[in-house]
Amino acid sequence: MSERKPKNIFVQGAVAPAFIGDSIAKHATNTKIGGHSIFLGQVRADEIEGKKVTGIEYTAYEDMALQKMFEIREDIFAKYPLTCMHVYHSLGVVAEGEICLFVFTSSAHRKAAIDACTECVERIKAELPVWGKEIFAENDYQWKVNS
Amino acid sequence: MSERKPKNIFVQGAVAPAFIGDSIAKHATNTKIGGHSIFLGQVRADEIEGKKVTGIEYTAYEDMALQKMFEIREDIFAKYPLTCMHVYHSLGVVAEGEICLFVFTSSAHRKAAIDACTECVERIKAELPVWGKEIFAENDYQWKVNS
Amino acid sequence: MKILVFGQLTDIIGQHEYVMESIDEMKVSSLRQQLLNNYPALLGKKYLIAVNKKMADDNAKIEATDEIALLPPFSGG
Amino acid sequence: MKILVFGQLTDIIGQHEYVMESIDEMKVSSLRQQLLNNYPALLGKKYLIAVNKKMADDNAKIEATDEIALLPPFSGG
Repeated sequence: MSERKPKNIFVQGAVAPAFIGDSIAKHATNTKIGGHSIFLGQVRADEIEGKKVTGIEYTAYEDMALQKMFEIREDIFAKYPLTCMHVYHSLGVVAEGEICLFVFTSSAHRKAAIDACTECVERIKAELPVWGKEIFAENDYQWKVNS
Repeated sequence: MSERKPKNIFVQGAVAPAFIGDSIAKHATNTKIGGHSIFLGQVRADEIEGKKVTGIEYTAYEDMALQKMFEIREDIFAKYPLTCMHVYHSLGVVAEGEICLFVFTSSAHRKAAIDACTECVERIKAELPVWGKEIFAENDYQWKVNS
Repeated sequence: MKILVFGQLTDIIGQHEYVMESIDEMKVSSLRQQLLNNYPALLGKKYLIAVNKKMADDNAKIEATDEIALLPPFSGG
Repeated sequence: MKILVFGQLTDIIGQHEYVMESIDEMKVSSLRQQLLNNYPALLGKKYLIAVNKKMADDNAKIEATDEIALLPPFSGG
């Protein structure tokens, strides 16, 4: 098996739904796969103290985030029998209703794909040095807090 | 709230990846959504006693399956704060590498979407009167058994 | 009595739907016995019986107008 | 000493990257104190400090050539 290296996960702006469809289509050639699990983060138009979120601007400590993502990936591949795992996170402004996170795991059996996907999402939220700035319609902003 | 009624979940043949992309895109207008969880079942080219699966032919007791799916949907909406849930299951032949099940849940927060999706998949596999016939290259078949 | 047959049971019964002559009313357990008499290959096969699209246990009663379905273990998804 | 600033801390420090005059070697805890002296608005703000892209605790030592980053709570995804 060839050694895995840090892969870029960052994309400028939103993740396009058609890109997600294309990613799924590419897995048709891997006929050892029996189940895929996908998580998508979408920007909510929250209302906070009367102000409406129109988008989130993401910034990251990119080098460190990619190194951390590499560790997460290695841990998850060691723990679950996955055939593959793909992660995409937005940088820059993502408008309300658009996709900002795309996590995609595949395995021969559903349980590994589902558990790996969930664990990956939790670790991304907790461990990647990425910050979201919630932009309000009123030309104002606040820094997002993860729950 | 309007009363929900049984919806058709069955599609002839495979679920196309582009259809999945389109389904995701349609949710951009619901800006109360913060997370989507998707499960996809894909037909594995298993080798069983030297014979290779080339596809699965699905049949169902359709009326009963739709009624049961309606119960599952009601239970899951009662249990989790979802904005929406979509289920598509193939009938007829689905070739190796193609998608035969598409479960799609959305919620304001990720946990509800993820837990509801997993529970829905488990209940579909255990409770829907649907049968898969694994078709071998050798013009032979065996009935699929769910694990 | 209309009987729908699914999955691997179609290999034994040879058709997806058939009409069985019925006594006016019977229990699900009697239907199972009568099916086994007609199709000895059913011996040891696991299947549930639905009456009018609802699962029925062995004590449930069946009338001639009911829709009966023979459901081997599910394998959807 | 090159210091990278992220998230809400950029609102306080006013820039994403700056160079701080450094004593040859110091502990992370001393850096925190020096930052607080320079930017009193940091008082009470939670942030971690990474040294060369690895999390560092208060006792870790920093050299002038290290890449330092100030990391407020993450909010990706």
